[in-house]
Amino acid sequence: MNLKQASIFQAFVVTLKRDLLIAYKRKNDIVNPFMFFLITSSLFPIGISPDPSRLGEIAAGVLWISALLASLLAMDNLYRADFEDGSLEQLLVSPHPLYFLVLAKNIGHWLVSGLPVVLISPLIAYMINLPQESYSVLFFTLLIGTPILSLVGSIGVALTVGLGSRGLILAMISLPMSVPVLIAGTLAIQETANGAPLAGYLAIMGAMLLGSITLAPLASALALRISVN
Amino acid sequence: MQRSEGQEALRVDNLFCERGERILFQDLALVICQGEVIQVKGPNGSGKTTLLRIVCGLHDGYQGSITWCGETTREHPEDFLSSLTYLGHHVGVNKVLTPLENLRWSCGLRQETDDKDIYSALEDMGLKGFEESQCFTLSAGQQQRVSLSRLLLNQSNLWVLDEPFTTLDADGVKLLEGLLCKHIDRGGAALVTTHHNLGVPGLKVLELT
Amino acid sequence: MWLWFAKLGSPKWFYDVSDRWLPWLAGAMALFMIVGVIWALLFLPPDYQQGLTTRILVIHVAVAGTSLAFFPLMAVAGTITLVWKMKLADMVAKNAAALGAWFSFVTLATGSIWGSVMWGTWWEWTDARLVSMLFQFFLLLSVVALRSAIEDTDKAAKACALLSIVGCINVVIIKYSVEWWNVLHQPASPLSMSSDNANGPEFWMATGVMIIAVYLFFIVSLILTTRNEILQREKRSQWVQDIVRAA
Amino acid sequence: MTQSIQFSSISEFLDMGGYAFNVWAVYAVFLVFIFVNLVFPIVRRKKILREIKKQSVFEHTDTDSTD
Repeated sequence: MNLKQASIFQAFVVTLKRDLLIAYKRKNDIVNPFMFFLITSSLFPIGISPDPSRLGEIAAGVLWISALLASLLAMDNLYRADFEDGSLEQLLVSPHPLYFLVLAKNIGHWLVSGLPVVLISPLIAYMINLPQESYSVLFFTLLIGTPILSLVGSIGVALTVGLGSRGLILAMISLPMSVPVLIAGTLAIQETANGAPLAGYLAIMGAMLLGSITLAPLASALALRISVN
Repeated sequence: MQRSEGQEALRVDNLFCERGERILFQDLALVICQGEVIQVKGPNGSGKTTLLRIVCGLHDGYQGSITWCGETTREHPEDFLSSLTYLGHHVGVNKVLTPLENLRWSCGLRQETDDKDIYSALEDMGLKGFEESQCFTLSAGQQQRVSLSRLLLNQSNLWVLDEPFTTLDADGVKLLEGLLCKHIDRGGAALVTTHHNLGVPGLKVLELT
Repeated sequence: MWLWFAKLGSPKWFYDVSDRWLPWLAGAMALFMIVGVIWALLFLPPDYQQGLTTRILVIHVAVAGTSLAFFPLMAVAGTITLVWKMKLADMVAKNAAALGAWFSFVTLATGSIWGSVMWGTWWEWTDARLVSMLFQFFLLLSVVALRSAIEDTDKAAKACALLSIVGCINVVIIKYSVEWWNVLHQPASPLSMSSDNANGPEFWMATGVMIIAVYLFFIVSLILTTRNEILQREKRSQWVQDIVRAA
Repeated sequence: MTQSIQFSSISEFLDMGGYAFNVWAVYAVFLVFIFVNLVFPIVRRKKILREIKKQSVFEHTDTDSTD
């Protein structure tokens, strides 16, 4: 056998493929956040009011908060199985920078748990009477915003992966951190409905996304090293 | 510890590590040369696993120096990690994936891996016919064998194995001993914790207390 | 082996130095505190708009100003913990998180008591400072929670150090985004706390004294808790044993 | 700038221009806050010293008995 070392890119692709394959085989990973999003957002009309105009007013917030909670719920799967079966150690002793491997895992996780939520959001938006002109804004802000939630949430998951009672701590760490994204996302929807241009909001969220792509996996990687220690 | 004829591969000097308020190691020194197996022995809680994890860079709460081929592993981990295969307590095998898919990932992280090689490695490890069944259907010993297949595929210089014999049957034990013998013949080095009496020529033992 | 202990940003050194400084700091704190409180309560003239409620603001502004120091402090301590593995930095950071949560809470409480007069409501989402302080409070609590969830001291130190650094960056981002959110939601309240500058020079002098007093209090309290932490973590060492025997 | 006491009687002082509850509540919260964060650490210190003393006495009797 003549061995050729894998490049960083190959390692990235192998890791991404593996995580997608696991999700595909477990099905739950894809279906659960999606169902959670569907159920939570359909509780709001029941809890608040079936009146379409009142629902329309809060629709943007309802969709964003449901997406945020769905993402939080899905986060727990990100490193736990790997931590328990020892795959995480294999990841850490690989010769590549952990940054790229963590990024691969985060992207895989978003494709599985975030993207379906984004894709189904227009349907829910229709059900809770989001104003017609806000559909595209909702879609695009969720498309940029949910990856940020995954990347930032990953830090909290990595910090708590070995803990027994991690659910509440994870929520305490991740939820305050998602405030800026929540603000940007819901403001974009409300303000464009009042006639503001969308581009500025997308630019701000894009900057947030770029910032979290560069910084968050670094923090996650360090957090994983700490947790495995 | 004596130096053997082989060239020095891994060197640990002045290792100090404490856990809680207890000192695990103090002034621990260890040299592994090419073509040498060192067995780490000691009672439970003596820090065997911690020592192995420190060597692999998984645990950084230590003082002292660890060098691989003359370079400290803390500052230059790339070379060291690409010549290391570490198999820990947990086998690192995902239960929903098949052995084939597991190895595609864990070996693909290190080198370009051919499916053909994986099939033959699994066959060598006595897992022919199980390549495509999900790992939760395999026994603990079989999962351990999946994990050990990495030794065949990675072709690393240094093997660090934490209790690799625990779940193996008599056949598996012989198989792994065979692998270790071949490995040192090729000039590889290995650091192994086990309570089992290793049937490997030129074995050295490090006793931890 | 002694080199190992010496490298840890020697807790003993801190203990000895703080021993000498503590009486002075505590004395200065008491002095400033008494002067500040008496000045605020007795001498501060009523504001033309806010009447005697400026007496609340003196306390509120002093505590709020100090509570902004916590995340930067913890982030610096966290960096020291992660890079230089200095145990002392973590002992400070551990107590800073809990004390910071206290400060944030008192800021929120005094702010909302003031608001109950000026806004007619105990909580006002249109005040960006209160809202971002609320999230700072949550984040500080999450650091405390993470610390108590991890048994291993070393691991807890590193995890909390990282969370403090991430949290510090986040608090800044949250602060700006909440302000932005606030501007666009057109604050309905006639009087936000940012109209503080309408207050006269006497107000700011009394507040200045109070800010110094509260900062001193923060330092004294942090030193006291850090010294406790040192005693606990170093209880095996000879010098702590000597202190115990002398006590 | 002249500084003078703003109140002519104790009851006026206690009344705080009609904001008695709010003003005194803030000072009460502040007082409790300071008290807790200064007194608790001091009390804890005594407890810690006692505990360490107890432990070290145990250890010393241990070594004495083995000698």
